[in-house]
Amino acid sequence: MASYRLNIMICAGTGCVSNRAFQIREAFDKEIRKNSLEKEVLTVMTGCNGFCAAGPIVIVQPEGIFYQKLTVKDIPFLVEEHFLKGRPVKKFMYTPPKETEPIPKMNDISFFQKQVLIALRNKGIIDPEAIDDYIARDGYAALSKILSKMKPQDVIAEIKKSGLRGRGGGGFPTGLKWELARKAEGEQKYVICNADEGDPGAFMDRSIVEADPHTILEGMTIGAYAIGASKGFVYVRSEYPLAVERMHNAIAQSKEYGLLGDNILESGFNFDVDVIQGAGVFVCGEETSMIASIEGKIGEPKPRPPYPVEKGLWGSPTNINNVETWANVPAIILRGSDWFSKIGTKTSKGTKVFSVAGKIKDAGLVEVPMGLTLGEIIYDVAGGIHSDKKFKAVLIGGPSGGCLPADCLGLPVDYESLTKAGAMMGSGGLVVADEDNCMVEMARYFLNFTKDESCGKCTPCREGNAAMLDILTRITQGEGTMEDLDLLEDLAHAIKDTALCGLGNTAPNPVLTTLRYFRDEYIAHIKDKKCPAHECRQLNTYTIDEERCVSEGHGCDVCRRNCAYDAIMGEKGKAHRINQDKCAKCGVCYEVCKFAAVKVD
Amino acid sequence: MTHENFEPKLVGFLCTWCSYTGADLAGTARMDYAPNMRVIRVMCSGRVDPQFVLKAFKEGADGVLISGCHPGDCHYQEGNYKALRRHRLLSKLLEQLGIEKERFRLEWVSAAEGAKFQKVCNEFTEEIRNMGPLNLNGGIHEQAKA
Amino acid sequence: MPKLTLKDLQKKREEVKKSVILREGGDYKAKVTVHMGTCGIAAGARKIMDSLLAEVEKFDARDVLVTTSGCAGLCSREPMATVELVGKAPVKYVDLDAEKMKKIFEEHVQGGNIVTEYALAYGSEKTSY
Amino acid sequence: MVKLTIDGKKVEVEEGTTILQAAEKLEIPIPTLCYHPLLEPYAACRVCMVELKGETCKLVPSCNTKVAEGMEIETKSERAVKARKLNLELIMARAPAAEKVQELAKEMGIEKTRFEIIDPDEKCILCGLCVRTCEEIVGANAISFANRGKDRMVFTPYGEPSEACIGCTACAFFCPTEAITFEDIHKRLVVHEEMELGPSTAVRVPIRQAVPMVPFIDEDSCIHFKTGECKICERVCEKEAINHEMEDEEIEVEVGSIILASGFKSFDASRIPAYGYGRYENVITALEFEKLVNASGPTSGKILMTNGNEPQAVGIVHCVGSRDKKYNEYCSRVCCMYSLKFAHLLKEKTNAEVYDFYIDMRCFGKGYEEFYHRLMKEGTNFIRGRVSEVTDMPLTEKEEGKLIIRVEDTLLGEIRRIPVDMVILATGLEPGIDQNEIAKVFNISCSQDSFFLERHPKLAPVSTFSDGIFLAGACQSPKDIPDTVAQAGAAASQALALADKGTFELEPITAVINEELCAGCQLCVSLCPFTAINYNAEKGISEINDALCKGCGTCVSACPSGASQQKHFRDEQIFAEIEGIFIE
Repeated sequence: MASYRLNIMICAGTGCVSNRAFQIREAFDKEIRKNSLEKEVLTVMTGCNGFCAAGPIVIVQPEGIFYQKLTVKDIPFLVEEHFLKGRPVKKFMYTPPKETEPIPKMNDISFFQKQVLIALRNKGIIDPEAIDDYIARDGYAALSKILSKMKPQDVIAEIKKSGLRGRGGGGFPTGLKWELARKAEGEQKYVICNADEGDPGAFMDRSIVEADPHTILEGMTIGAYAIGASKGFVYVRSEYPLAVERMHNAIAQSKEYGLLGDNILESGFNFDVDVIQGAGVFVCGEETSMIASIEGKIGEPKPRPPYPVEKGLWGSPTNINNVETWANVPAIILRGSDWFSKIGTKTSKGTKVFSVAGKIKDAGLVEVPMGLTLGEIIYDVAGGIHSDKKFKAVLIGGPSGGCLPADCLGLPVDYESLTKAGAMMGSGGLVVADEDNCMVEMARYFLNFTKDESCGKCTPCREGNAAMLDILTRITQGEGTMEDLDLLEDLAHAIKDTALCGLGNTAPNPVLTTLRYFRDEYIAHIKDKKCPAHECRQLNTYTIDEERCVSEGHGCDVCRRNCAYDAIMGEKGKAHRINQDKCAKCGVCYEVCKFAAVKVD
Repeated sequence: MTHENFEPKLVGFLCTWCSYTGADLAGTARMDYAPNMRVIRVMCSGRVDPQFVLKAFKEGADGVLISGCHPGDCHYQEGNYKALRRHRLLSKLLEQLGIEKERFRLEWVSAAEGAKFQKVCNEFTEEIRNMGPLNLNGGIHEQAKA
Repeated sequence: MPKLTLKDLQKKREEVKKSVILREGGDYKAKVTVHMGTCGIAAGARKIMDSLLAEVEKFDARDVLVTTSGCAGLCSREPMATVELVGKAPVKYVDLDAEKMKKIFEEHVQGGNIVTEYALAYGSEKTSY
Repeated sequence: MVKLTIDGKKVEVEEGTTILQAAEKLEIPIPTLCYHPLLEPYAACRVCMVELKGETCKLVPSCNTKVAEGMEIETKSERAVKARKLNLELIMARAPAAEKVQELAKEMGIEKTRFEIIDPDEKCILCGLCVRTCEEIVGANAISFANRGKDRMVFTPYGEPSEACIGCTACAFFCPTEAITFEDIHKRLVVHEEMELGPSTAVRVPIRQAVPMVPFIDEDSCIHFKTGECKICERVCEKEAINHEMEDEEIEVEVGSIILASGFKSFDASRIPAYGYGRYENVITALEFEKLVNASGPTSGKILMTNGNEPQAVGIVHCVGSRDKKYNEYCSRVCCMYSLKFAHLLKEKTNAEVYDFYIDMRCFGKGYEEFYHRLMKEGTNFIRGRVSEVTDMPLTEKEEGKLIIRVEDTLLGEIRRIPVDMVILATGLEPGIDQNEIAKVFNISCSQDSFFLERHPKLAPVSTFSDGIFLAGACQSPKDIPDTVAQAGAAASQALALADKGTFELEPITAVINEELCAGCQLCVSLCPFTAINYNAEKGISEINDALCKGCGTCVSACPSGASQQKHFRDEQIFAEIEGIFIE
């Protein structure tokens, strides 16, 4: 192994890959060869770095210089300037908003400072397709420890002591789950990694699988050893091709090394893992539906009990955990449950990976200790609201979560407090909405998702969600009535109470929380037939400030030409006016008018 | 010697189950037929011993008839098949003794075929009448009688 | 690659650790900068760099940061390199070759005392007024 | 055992019972739609939600939640009722045409659904009973659910008719709202003999009037023999009287005597093309008319033509296939009387004009003649003559669309054309289908019309030539029920008499072998059809077993040494008979 002096860590998460990360790597290699630095400088593709808003991201180690938003044409200059001449290039660095000086080192950027990495400990450092990198980072050390020194019961005790809880959203204590699975009889037992992650706007599991597939395999092997399972499945969405490919690759490599399959590390313990691709069904994220899907049946939930830990896949005890839960296991075993239980709050231990998106400056993937407040995540870590608009709400937990208003920003992020506020931890999707977002529209958007994704088995979810969606659509079109509001609330409670599976129980959450915290917006839509955030176009009225149209825009006539309903009158150079009864309220004139002469009310 | 006023003497061996009952039926049905045949009842046509036929001819019979059940109907399953075999062999033997084959007949008459029995008797009598008396041993009887 | 036992895994870990340490950042006790300006390269800076990297490899000097820089301004004394121990002023060495570089590495970088006969200057140029 | 309280009432049930079953025990009604006791609970309609009190009091589906010690259930809590009503309202919007849902709604006090109705005549409530029946009970897996959310539907693969479907209609049977129905694709209007008289399910009684009225499993239509699944009847039969594994087995029964009562076959009317049976739909045989008139028949007793309306005029034709040289010369004895019965029924049940075509009205039985006179008073038209043809070719419009019966009325001495809507052919009786095989098996002979031959028409009408085998019923000759019953009695008493005697009469005329003369040539042994002779090796002679010897005498005539002699038919005796013939 020639020792290099520079490692160029190129982020190859799906976000950056779609931003031409692979082409950037080729450009780097070409330039490095041109400058004959190939013996000194090594380019390494890594998993998702987390700071997706700044993609494509490259980190030059060992100096830890953070480059962002690179394009292929920047590479030659960068290679020569920094790699050859040793001068880091300022203009590619990250400059925080409202400041002029860029921050060269990654760890000094606010986005990374408050993060504590456990599940994402190897992101940006190892090449996910090289098992050696993982082993170098104490990979499979935890597995060696348990196989040589610990009995299954000790492993379970350690996980219980650590206070680790399910990261899929339910927050069920993992140690207890493993114990139940161990006690259930059945000589063939299974462990499953739930990487279905159907929430729109959530990409944590994808990034973990892409960045560090081995930690999941090691976690599952440890879990299997603890429970006495000999077969495991990683259930990945087919919409994550890169994650599927990397997981297959990781399985092959670990089998080659004897860290998976028969007689692992000569210990006599056998454990094999297969990858199952989800067929694009959101409900298959739910345990029993996933089991049905793996069994080749229609992805449809079964009533519980019996819980999968007693009777799961093909009737045998099955332990299902989320990607992030498995990723935490090796770290806990290696560094001990005391170290882990010190992080987080009294009831929610460890860290949580959030995918922050929506009207946020620094959207991306963050892993923060439990207990951090929502406000800290949004403002300190994610850099606050985009173009400094006013914060309105944050939706946490995807379509099963809830919209929390500004006064919940002080809430610490842990299972109990979020559920109390009406939302839920969920898998960790965090969508920020600002003043331009209409909360009724947001609830409608998520309901539209759950309506399509409902498996259709039980009445409340199949029919109830669709009925709620009709009511919400009517409200956003200004045809809602106050009775609709009461019916909506009754429906939401009934569905939450009587739905058969998690999807149905949590689908009304967006409606219930928006009703609870933003009831005034609903009433505005119903009574005044107005949408405060102007997002429900049907309720907007567009008028032209004729004086400004002439003084600023000199009657540029752009709006008239773009109006598909020829609802705008006026010639070039003169003031224009909108004919209200022809106007379809499509909002195109508002968008094309460069002189803000078109007003929306 | 013309034969018109010659009354042949016939001997008939009838099996109890079919032919004898058939003959009985002909009687109860008031059918009339040639009285020339004298009947001997045997349990089955299989019982008829070739010696009986030879004895009959020796005693002066001009014709001998064996009548049994239709093949397959025999009360004793196979008796009539045995009679059939013996009839074929015995006919050959009789020819060698100078007795025309036609004088020895085998018929199947079932219990319901009263009419058939009537037909057989009449035909057989006519046939023998046309053939004339047997005069087996040079008409010993006639001489003895005379 | 045969199946690993526990011992093999441990041995493998030691072996591959080197390549990852570099990436983990962390503190360094020394930084050696080889000046690779156009004239520096022409004067043989590349050979200096190779021998320096070979030394690092030999001594398994995990805590030495090797970087390059552009032209240091003293074209006549190329190839040059600067050695900067933590907390000490950087020392610039001139007219180097592979041999001298090895010596500097052993005595200064590892040993901690400056090789005066090759050194040109002590301390670093002023960059701001 | 688990103790819990439902609506304040205490109840104790075994482990594993569901809340619904416990409530049923307390006669507390809980609405259900997708639940069926024979199927795994599916818990999809969510109409059976009840409130489970406790620290997290929540609603649970009563159909599949197992009871637990100390549970406190409220079936009528305000929250549970509200949720149930809302779910039902949602179902009403999905399936407005489903009666069961409307009834349930009335019970729960919901008049109208507040939700949008998409398809007003939709009946399917997606309860999955059909799919689960096809999977769990029938085991054919022919249908399943397709699509997700609102467009979920019960479907066959690609919507094509599924080969897996065995057409057992179990799905339609289990469907609570008749969303699945089945129709007989080949419409059969014509009443034919094979029409069953009674229910046509896989487990059924042969006909309603069957004696004994014992159900049987029809292997062709029973699902178990098609897919190996189901066995519902076995599960619900309290007496555990059903065992699908039983097979037909042949058992040998030692009997002293046998009574043959193998019955008759009715004459196949299609053998007379002129009468148009099989060509015209409304020409039916007497047996088919019996089924038409039978209360459990296809028309439950109403006399209808194939197009469903009542006939205006009916013709009954006697002696179809009887008293006819071309078919059966004998008179079938019963047709006249049942034809009169038909005429009477027709007069009684319909106001049709009845024509009866007879040759001689044979009302030989007790009260038969009086019945005939009554018929005449009722106005049945009796026409004496043999019907030559039934045709549908009209000569006048009055005959349009009618069946015309052409007959020579021997009393009027003219040929007449009678237009009728329906013709009943009084088909005669013929020996049973397997008459000859039975005769061969029991070694009895048949009379000319191939009915079994009795030993003697007057002296022994019920016994046959073989001792111990007796005859009863129409297999011996056509007869009606009174005669058959009388003959059956006679045959039974004869059989009993034989059995009662206790001794067994040997044939007096068996053969016997004279030991001195027998040379042991064993010629007779292979000869005897009844294997009554066996060779005695020590003595070196053959011996006859008296019990087996039937006395045919074949062995006697074959014995070269004359050792075998038949009692009463010894050679000397027959020789003497021969000599006796020629003594003048």
